[in-house]
Amino acid sequence: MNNEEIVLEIKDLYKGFGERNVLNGLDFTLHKGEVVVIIGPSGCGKSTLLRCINGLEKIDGGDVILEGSSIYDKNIKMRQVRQKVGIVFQSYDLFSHMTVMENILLGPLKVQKRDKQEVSELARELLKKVGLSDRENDYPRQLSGGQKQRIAIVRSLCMNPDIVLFDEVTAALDPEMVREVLDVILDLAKQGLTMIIVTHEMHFARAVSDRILFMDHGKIVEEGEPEDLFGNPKTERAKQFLNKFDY
Amino acid sequence: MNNEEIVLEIKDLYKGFGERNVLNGLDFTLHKGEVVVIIGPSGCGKSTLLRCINGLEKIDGGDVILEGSSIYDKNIKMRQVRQKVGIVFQSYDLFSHMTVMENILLGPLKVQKRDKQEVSELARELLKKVGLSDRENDYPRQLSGGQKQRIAIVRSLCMNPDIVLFDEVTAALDPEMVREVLDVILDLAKQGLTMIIVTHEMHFARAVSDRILFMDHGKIVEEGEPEDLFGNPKTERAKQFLNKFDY
Amino acid sequence: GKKDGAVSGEGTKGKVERIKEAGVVKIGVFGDKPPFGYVAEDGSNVGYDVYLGRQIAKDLLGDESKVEFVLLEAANRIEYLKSKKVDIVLANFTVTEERKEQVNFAEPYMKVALGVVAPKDSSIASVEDLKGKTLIVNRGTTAELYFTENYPDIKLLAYDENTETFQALVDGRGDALAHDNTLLFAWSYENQGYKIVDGNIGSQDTIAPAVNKDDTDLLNWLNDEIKTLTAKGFFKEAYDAELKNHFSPDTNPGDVIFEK
Amino acid sequence: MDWSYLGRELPRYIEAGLVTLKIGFWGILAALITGLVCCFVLYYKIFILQKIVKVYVELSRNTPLLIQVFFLYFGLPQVGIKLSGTACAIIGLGFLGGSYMAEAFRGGLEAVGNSQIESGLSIGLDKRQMMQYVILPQAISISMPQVSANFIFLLKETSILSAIAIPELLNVTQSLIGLYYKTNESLLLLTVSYLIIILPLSIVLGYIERRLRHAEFGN
Amino acid sequence: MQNSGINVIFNNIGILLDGLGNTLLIAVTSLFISFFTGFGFGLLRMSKNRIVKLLTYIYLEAFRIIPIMVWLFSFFFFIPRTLGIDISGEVAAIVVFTMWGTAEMGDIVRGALESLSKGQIESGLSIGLSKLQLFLYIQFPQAIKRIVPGAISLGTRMIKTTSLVVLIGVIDVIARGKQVIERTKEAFWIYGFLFLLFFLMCYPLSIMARKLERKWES
Ligand SMILES: Nc1ncnc2c1ncn2[C@@H]1O[C@H](COP(=O)(O)OP(=O)(O)OP(=O)(O)O)[C@@H](O)[C@H]1O
Ligand SMILES: Nc1ncnc2c1ncn2[C@@H]1O[C@H](COP(=O)(O)OP(=O)(O)OP(=O)(O)O)[C@@H](O)[C@H]1O
Ligand SMILES: [Mg+2]
Ligand SMILES: [Mg+2]
Repeated sequence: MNNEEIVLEIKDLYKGFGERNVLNGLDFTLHKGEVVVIIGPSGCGKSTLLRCINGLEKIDGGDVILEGSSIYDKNIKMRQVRQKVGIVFQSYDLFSHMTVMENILLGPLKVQKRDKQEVSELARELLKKVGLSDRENDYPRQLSGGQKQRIAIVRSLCMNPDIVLFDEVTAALDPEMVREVLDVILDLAKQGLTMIIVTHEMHFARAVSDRILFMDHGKIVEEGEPEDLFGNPKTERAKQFLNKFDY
Repeated sequence: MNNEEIVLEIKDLYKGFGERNVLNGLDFTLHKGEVVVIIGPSGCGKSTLLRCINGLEKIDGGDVILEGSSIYDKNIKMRQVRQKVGIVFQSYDLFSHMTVMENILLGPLKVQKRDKQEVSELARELLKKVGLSDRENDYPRQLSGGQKQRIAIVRSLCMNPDIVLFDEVTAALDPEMVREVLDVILDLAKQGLTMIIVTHEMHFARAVSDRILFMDHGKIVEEGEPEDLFGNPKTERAKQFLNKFDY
Repeated sequence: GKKDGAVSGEGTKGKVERIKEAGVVKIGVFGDKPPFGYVAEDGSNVGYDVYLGRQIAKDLLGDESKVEFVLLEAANRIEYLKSKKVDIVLANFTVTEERKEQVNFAEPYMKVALGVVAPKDSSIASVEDLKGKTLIVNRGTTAELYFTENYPDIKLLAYDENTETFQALVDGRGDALAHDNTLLFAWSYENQGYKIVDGNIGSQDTIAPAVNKDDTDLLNWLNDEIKTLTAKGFFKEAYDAELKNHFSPDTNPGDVIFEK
Repeated sequence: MDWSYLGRELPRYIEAGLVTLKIGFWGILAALITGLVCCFVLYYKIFILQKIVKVYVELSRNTPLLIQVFFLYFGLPQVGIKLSGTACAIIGLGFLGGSYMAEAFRGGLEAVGNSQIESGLSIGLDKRQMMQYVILPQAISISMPQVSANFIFLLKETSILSAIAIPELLNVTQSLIGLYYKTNESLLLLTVSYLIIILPLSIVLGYIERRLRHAEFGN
Repeated sequence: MQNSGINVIFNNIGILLDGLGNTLLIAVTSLFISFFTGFGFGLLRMSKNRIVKLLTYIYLEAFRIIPIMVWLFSFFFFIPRTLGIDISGEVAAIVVFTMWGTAEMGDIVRGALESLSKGQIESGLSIGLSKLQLFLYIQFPQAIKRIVPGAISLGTRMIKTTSLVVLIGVIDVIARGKQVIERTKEAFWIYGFLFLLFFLMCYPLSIMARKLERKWES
């Protein structure tokens, strides 16, 4: 896996809010086609990291290098970065005043100025894959949480991103809907999409990932293949953390 | 276990909201000291059942018999029933304008007219057990979700109830706080408290229960000892349901 | 000798008797219509109508201070009587047929007609010139009634209060202003730059105290009072005290009041 | 009750009702424009203007319309500024209503969830596109109930303009009471006129609100 | 004219402030009574009885649709004439303001009580509180934090609306102002002063309402 092309490099990343340091010199590298899962205690900075990668936060130090160039470079437009990096949040944020199809088409048509015909076809195909072909004219309020989250994933994919970030996409869902969303993500992983996934579903993390990063206090404390990290964590902190999920 | 005294009997219980039937002739029996866990798909009526047992909903048919007498009997005051049956909800509803101690004491002092000295001592003892001795003067907004939920349990226990009902008490919690709350409930189970627990944490359900009820469409579809039901579900519906929680 | 009025059928007390019991008579007057009824710097009521009001209190209750003056506006004079907020209205109240249906008027104590004023440099020379123009009036006055009924093509601008009515003319919000001629004589005397376009419009009318329809005893008492006061020359005295200085020196008192 | 009187004076009430509607319309329009301008000044935090707008909002919300129009109508001519009655009425309604509208719009803009904006950012929308496709449609729908409450409020406030001789409903009623003393009949006609104007308006506004409501979050 | 310019305010301050008494009397009395009657009305509004619901709805809407000016006129003239009792402008104003205040206050109370989370009420029930205890220990203490800011801003609306009582002949601060203008012709300064005076009465209350609201929100 490590021989493949590097798509994303995080170098010595620092980020704080006021007095509080949230990211403390964080490093890691993501290769094309790789699925990385980040786990770690609440508040350790996982969401902040993803937001920095997508340019939603200003960073205090270090760099984020996407396909060879820094996203914080002055010559690079953040809008362009965001088209390459898709993100799906915990709080399925579809635009509440638009139908499913309008939600999906907004980015490709208005931002990327792509052909409506082509994008609509792609959208329909993806909707079919996530099992929601019949909902394209519904408004978000007519959908369940799991359905909304699947639409949000489709919306992101329709922009043809190089990487997709998932931030606890199932945290706000009813337990049964969790499965339908995770299945969609598992499927994408099998197709070779490059992804960073933040999740608290340990079983899912194990099943989907090529590599697991354990994060604490704004740093990567331990990383490894899923079997190793879950089966035999090396650091005390990771051990403690994983313990909480077992009976 | 079945030889023990019966504390609660649900007989052919019916309950609907408008057109929709939520409970469809549900039966079961709870013995003293028993811990029963109810699982089942979202919307199958688990919360509604607990609310009926606590008299928070009017029922349409059947009966709820607590310690030998119907709670819907006209000669019985609902307030008295509620003192015997404690309930803890998902949305840790501590009274937001009262401190932890005031929250705990309100029921015993104003409803049960018990001695302040005695109740305060009991409260302190229980607070110590759940690891929150130092928070008695805090307001709910100063506590984390897991802490609030533990206080809600103490508030319920301080009324000396005969049965305690738990309705997905960890569903709104951050994954790490889940453990601290479930540990408290496990502890209570070991002490022989009679409880009905609704949860989606299957590993916990297995660990805590004497008996599992699987509910669907307002009925108990299957019941059994945890090892049997999880290891070898007899009905198709239970099989399907449990499948969703495995990878 | 003032005789008590007829007591009505059911043996209820007459109005006069009730006023005497209360020890104070409530009289409605204007607060912003110099020189007839207005408020002095110290907040007290003054003017020709007020002068008469004090005399009435003196004759009715034996003390000219036993009067409570209530400030009215032209449009609500009848309502104040009907809703019994005042016993007597002495607010430059012109006697008309419509008003007679609503209240009872005693003997008159002043003469009045309508007049129109306009700025001196205005082209308006007669009432006919007002057609299509804007005429300012005080709401509820005979001027408003007269022009509403007889000149529908004159646009009326109606203000609640006298003050505002004249202020509007000064600010040029209308082409002319119509009001009681007595008032206009006084106002144009004080405010140079305005001319009386016509000082005698409509019919010659009279101004009289008004009381509630039920209060016939009070009406009778007032009739006697006005007759006695006219005979004594009280109104000439009041004219000299309150009006004379406000009118131009060539005004004939007989055009305004009933002399002996 | 004198029915022939009601019939005879009906045309005057219709005329006055039209005046109420006309003044109300322009006044509300003035309030909408003032409100929009103020709201954008506040939303985009335009430096000095922001302070001025804040002072204006407080002055407007904490003083009565009657004094505002008296000042415009009787006070200003003294310092040489003479505005017509209609102008005073519209400026007065605009001055009063502007702050109410500004607050309603601002409430709408601020209620657009931060997460909706981040969603927009994350698909690469620029500032203008964000305003056009995400913020405005939602803000309008959110502020609509408040805006329509302001419509009704301002329309009712026109009754105060009677005091500066605008021949609207209350003004005509007062005149008629003073002229013919048919108090009950006149007040009845007045009340009915307001019902006829305001009830349909509030029904129409309610309908528009419901049509726009799809922007709401919900289950 | 011995008064001119801004001096007119200082020379007549006594008479102007004399009118302020009536203004405040009407606003404060009405607000005080409305606070209690409004509570009752708010509770009525929450009744499940359809007739009570309808009647209270009509009552509230009547004040929302018909301008206060019209109410003042009706009460000042129509009621005394029909019932044959004399009521002064002040009393008419207080009656109308109290009726209006009851409606608005009731709506604030209803809104506050209904905004309480259902969970708080069910928690209360589940520890066996009676309806009265529930109201005393849970609903009232929580609702009051929403009611007080609303009541204060209702107060500012009342103070502002007292400006209308001059039109039914109450000698309030505006009526006094007009009398001064009649004598001095200084409309600009007097109306300017009245504008400022109302602002000084209402602004601190508005600030207080906003502060309390923010403080109690969290
Ligand atoms: N906008 C902000 N302003 C101030 N502090 C913030 C902000 N966003 C996040 N934080 C703080 O930064 C820390 C890390 O937050 P972050 O959301 O990245 O954690 P996380 O690892 O995603 O946790 P969780 O598992 O609960 O989602 C937290 O302590 C949080 O309170
Ligand atoms: N007050 C109510 N009015 C109308 N319908 C209701 C009400 N409460 C519950 N329901 C409906 O009754 C059904 C059962 O609800 P209930 O909350 O008991 O399900 P549950 O098994 O607890 O589900 P979950 O696991 O999601 O909590 C649902 O379809 C729900 O929509
Ligand atoms: Mg997070
Ligand atoms: Mg439930």
